[in-house]
Amino acid sequence: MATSSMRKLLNDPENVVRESLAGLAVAHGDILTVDLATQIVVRADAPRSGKVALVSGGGAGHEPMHGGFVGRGMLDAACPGAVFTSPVPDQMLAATTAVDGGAGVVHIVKNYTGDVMNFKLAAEDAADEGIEVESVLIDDDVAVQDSLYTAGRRGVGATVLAEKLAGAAAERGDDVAAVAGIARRVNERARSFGIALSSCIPPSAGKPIFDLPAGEMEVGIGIHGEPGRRREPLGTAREVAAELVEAVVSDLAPADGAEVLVFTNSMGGTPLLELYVLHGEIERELTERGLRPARRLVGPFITSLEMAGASLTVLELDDELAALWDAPVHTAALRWGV
Amino acid sequence: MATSSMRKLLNDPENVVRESLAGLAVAHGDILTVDLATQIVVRADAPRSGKVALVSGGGAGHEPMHGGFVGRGMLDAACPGAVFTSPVPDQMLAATTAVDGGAGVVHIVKNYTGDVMNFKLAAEDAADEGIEVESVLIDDDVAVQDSLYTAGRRGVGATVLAEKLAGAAAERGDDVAAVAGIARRVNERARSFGIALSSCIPPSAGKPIFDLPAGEMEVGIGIHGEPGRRREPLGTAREVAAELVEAVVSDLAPADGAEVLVFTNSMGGTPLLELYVLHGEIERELTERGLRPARRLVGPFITSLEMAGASLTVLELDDELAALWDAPVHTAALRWGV
Amino acid sequence: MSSVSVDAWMQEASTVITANAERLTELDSAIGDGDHGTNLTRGFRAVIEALAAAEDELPPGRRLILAGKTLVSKVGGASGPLWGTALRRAGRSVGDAALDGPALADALDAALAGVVELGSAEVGDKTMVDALTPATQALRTAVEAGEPLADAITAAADAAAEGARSTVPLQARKGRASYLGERSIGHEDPGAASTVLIITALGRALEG
Amino acid sequence: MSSVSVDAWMQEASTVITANAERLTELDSAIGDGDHGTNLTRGFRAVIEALAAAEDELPPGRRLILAGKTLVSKVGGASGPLWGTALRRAGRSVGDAALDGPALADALDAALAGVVELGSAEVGDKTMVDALTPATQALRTAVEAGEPLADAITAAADAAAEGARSTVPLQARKGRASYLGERSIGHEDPGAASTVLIITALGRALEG
Ligand SMILES: Nc1ncnc2c1ncn2[C@@H]1O[C@H](COP(=O)(O)OP(=O)(O)O)[C@@H](O)[C@H]1O
Ligand SMILES: Nc1ncnc2c1ncn2[C@@H]1O[C@H](COP(=O)(O)OP(=O)(O)O)[C@@H](O)[C@H]1O
Ligand SMILES: [Mg+2]
Ligand SMILES: [Mg+2]
Ligand SMILES: [Mg+2]
Ligand SMILES: [Mg+2]
Repeated sequence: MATSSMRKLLNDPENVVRESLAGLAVAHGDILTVDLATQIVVRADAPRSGKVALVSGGGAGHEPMHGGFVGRGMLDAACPGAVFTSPVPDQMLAATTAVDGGAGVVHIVKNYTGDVMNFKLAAEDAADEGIEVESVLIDDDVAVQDSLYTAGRRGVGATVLAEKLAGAAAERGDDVAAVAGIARRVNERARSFGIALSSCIPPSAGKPIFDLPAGEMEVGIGIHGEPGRRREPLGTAREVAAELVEAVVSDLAPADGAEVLVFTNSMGGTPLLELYVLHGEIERELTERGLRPARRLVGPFITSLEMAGASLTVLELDDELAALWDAPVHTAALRWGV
Repeated sequence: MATSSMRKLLNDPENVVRESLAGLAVAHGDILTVDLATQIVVRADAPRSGKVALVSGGGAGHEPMHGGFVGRGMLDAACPGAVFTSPVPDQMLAATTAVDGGAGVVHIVKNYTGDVMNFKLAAEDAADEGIEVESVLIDDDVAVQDSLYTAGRRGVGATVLAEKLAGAAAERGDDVAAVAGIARRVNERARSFGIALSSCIPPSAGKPIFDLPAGEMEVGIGIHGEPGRRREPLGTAREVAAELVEAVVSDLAPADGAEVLVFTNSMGGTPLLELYVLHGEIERELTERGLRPARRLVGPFITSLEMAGASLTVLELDDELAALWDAPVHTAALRWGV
Repeated sequence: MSSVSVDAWMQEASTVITANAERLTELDSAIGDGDHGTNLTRGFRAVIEALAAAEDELPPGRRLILAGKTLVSKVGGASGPLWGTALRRAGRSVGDAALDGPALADALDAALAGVVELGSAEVGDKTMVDALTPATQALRTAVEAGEPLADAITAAADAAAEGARSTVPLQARKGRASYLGERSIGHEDPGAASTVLIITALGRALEG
Repeated sequence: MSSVSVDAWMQEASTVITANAERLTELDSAIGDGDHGTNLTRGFRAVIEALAAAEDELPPGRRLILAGKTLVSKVGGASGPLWGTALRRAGRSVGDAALDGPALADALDAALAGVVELGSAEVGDKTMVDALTPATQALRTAVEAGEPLADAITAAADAAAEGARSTVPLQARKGRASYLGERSIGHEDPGAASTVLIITALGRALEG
C-alpha cells in the first residue's frame, strides 16, 4: 500500500519503527539513547550499577508505550517490534545486557502468546550469559476469561502502572525479588477494560483491521487492533463509563472504601475533550460505589495507533504503592519530581 | 445530531465543554479548580499576591490548550468557549478577577476576529474594575499573509510557547510589562505552519467540517478545522517535513547557526509513532540549514479534536528564553522541575 | 402607526435562526469552523429567556440593549460581539420610544455603525456587513419615502437577501474565511445569511 | 532417491508467502491484528538472505537450524518463535543427512513436536497445529507406504489444506483469536493458512 494512500505521515512503511525511534532519539536525547541497529531504547545513563534494571517491550503502535517510559524511575530499556508484533529475543537480550547493573533484571511481559514466547527465549539467552532475569506477567484485562479455552487474559493498562511502580521500587534500591514483587502486586490489584469506536490502520496493512460503523462500539478490546468480545450500540459517555466501571470493579472486588488509582486512557484517536468527559463519569461511578480515587492518570498512554476509544484501569492502592506512584520519574511521557 | 451517531464519547453535545471541565477538575484537583457556572479553569492557589497573572482562552476543542496549561509556571486561568468558539467577556473577566494578584494581568490573545473582540471587551470590563490588563496578540502562523485583504495571521503553536515562557517570567517576579514583553518576543521570534490529513467533527456539527480523501493533505491550516490555503497530494514524511520547515524558516529568517526550540505538534489524530517519524525529518531539515535544535516539544499540545495532521513551530532561542523554558512548570499537560 | 415589538422580533429571529441552524453551520463549514449556526441559536435562545424575565415596563431601547448584552455574554466567536454591539447601539438609539419606522431606521444605522466600528469591515469584504448595509439603506429609503413599515421592512429584507447573495463570488477579506483566500470564492458568507434571517424576522414582529 | 533442497524449500516458501501476504493479513485482520502476512514475509526473506550467505558445505540440517534461528531473530510475534522452533527442531533431527522421505518425515515430526511443546496447542484449537499435524501424519503414512517423495509431499500438502479448512468453523482456544471467543468462528486461521503454503512449497524443492 503506497504511503500516500493512507492518512499517515510516513516514509516507507517498512521503516516506520526505525524512523520513529530515530525521531524519539533526537527529541529526548537528554534521557534516552536508541540503538537503531538492534532497535532498542535505553536509558541514557545505563547501566545503573547496583540497581535492578527494568526491561519491557512489545509491538510498536502503542506509543508512548514502551519507549516513552524509558528513563529514571521507570524502564531502563524498551524493545519495540514491528507494528503490533512482539519484538525478537535478540532485542530483548541486547536491552538486558545494556542495562544490567549487576543487581538483576526484571522483564515486564504482557500476556500475549508472541510476547511470552519471545521474552521466554530471551530470558534463556540472558541466563546463558549469567544475567539473573525475573519475568513478570501482566494479564489485567477482564474482557477475556482465563481458562483452558483461551490464551489467557491480555496485558493492557496495568502494564503502564507496573512499569512506573516497579521502576520506582528499583530506583529506591529494592532487590530484584522485591521489584518483581511490586510489579506482580500491581498486576494482582489492577483490572482493565476497554472499548473502541473505530479500528486502526497498521501501516503495512494500509486499511483498517476491521470495519466499525459510527454509532457502534467494540466492547472488551485489546490493544492490537483486533475486534473485541462483542459489538454494541454506542451509548452516552455516562453509559460507557458505567459499563467500564462495572466490568473492572466487579472483577477486581476492591475493599469497601478502598483508595484507587484511576487510569482513564485514550486509545489514540479519542481527543482529550471527550476523554475528560468520560473520566468525570468514571469518577462519579467509582465514588458511587464507595471507592476513593486518590491518584489519576488521564490521557493517551497505551494506544492502538489512531483508534478512537478508551480503556479504564483501576488499581487498588496501598500506602506503599501510592508512595511509589508519587516518586520521581523522568521519561518522555511521564515526568514529575524532577 | 444524536450523540450515538458520532464516533465520540459524549453525553449531550451541548454540555460537552462543561462536562469535560468537570472531568478535568476531578483529575487535576491538586493544581486547578474549575468554576462550572462561569466555565473557567483557575490555578488552585490563585490569586498569587504580587505576581503578574496570566490568562488565556479560546474555543474548546484544542485540548490540552488552554485548561491543560493552568498551573504554576504557566497560566493562572483559562477560559474555554464552546467548541471552536471564542469564550465570552464574562468568562475572561471572571478569570481575570480570580487571579489578579495586584501586579497586573496579561491576556494572551490568539489572533482570531472573535478572540480579539471578546478579549477586547473583557479588557475594558477589567479596566472598569481597576485591574491593569496588558494584552498580547499571538499571530505566528505563516500560512496567511498579514494584509489589508485578510483578518491577519492566526495565532497557533507559538501560543503554547508564549504561555510557558511568559508564565515562567511571571513566576520569577517580572512586572507586567516585562511578562508581556516575553510573550511578545516569543511571538516575534516564532513561526508556525501546519498540514491536515483529515478534517475533524465538532460535536454540534455531527460530521466532518470538510471532506479530505486519503492521499491528499490540506496545507497551511489553522486550528479550528477550517480548510487550509491549498490542497496537495500527500507526500512522504520527509517531503512534508521539508515543506513545513521551508515555510517556517523562510519566514522566520533566524540568524545563521541559531539555537531553536522545535515544537512538532500532532493535531490530535496523528499518533506518536508517526509524529516522531516527522520530527526526526524536521530536525534533519533544520540541521541541514545550519540551525541548532536546543529544546524540543513533541506531542499533541494544540489540537483540533480528532484531526489527523501536524504542525511545526520553530522559536529562535536566546539564553533568557532557554532558561525560562527550563524553569519549573506544573500543569496537567506540561510538567518539569516540580 | 405601526411599530416593531422588540420581544416579538427576537422571538421570530430565534425561531428562524434555530430552523436554519444546520444551513448556517454548513455555510460556516465550507469557509469556516462550523459553529455559526450553533452560536446564534444559543445566543438568541438566551435572548428570549432574558427578555421573558425582564420587567414588562422596560422600554424597547432597553430591551434591545438587554438583547445585545445577552448575545455578548452567551455567544462568543465573532458573531457574538458583532450582533451584541449591533443591538446595544440600536437600543441606545431607540431609547424609550416605540420602534416605528424612523426609529427603526435610526436603530439600524446605529447597529451598522457599531458593527463597522468593531469589525472594520466594508461592503465587499464578504461579511454580515454585505447584507446589513443594503438592508439598512433600503429601510431608510423606504421610510423616508413614507412607505408603510411593513413594506419598508420587506424592502430591507429583500436588500439583505440580495446582499447575502452578492457575497458568493467574493474573496473574503475579513474573518475566518479570509484565511482561505481564493478558496472562499463561490460560497455564501454565513454571517450574511444569518443577517437576512434576522432582518426578515422584523416583518413578523409588527404591532399596532 | 529424491530429496528436498532446504534452500529451494525456503526460497519457494518465501515466494509463495510473499505472494499471499495480503490474504494472510486479511485472515489475521478478521481474527487478529493484521500482521501475519507481513511477519512471515519479513521472516522468509531474511531466511533466504541468510542461506545465500551461508557456506555451500553447510549440511541440510544446519541449514534448517539457520533458517529457524533467522525466523526467531527477525519475525517476532507468535509465528516467529513457533516456526523458528519448528525449523530448528527439524534441523536437529536431520543432521548432516539429505532430506529424503524418511528424513523429512522425522523432520516434520520434530517440527510439530517443537511447536506443540512451545505453544501447547492441540488439534482443534484453531492454530497452525491444525494444518501441521495432518500434514505431518500424511507424509509419514505415505513415506512408510513407500510412495515417491513427490507424492508424499502432495499428500501432506492436501492434508494441510484440509486441516486449514477445518479451522473455519472452530472457536479459537489459543493465540490472539481466542480473545474473540465465538466471533472467531467462521474464519480460517492465518497460521494454518501459511502452514499450507510452507508445506506445499516442499513440492517445488525436490532434487535428485
Ligand atoms: N470583521 C468582521 N466584521 C464583520 N463581520 C465579521 C467579521 N469577521 C467575521 N464576521 C462575520 O462573522 C461570521 C462568522 O461568525 P461565527 O462563525 O459565529 O464566528 P467565528 O468566525 O469566530 O467562528 C462571518 O460569516 C462574518 O459574517
Ligand atoms: N499457542 C499457539 N500454538 C500454535 N500456534 C499458535 C499459537 N498461538 C498462535 N498461533 C499461530 O500464530 C498465528 C498468528 O501469528 P502472527 O499473527 O504472526 O502472530 P501474533 O498473533 O502475535 O500477531 C495464528 O494464526 C496461529 O496459527
Ligand atoms: Mg502481532
Ligand atoms: Mg468559531
Ligand atoms: Mg464560525
Ligand atoms: Mg497477528
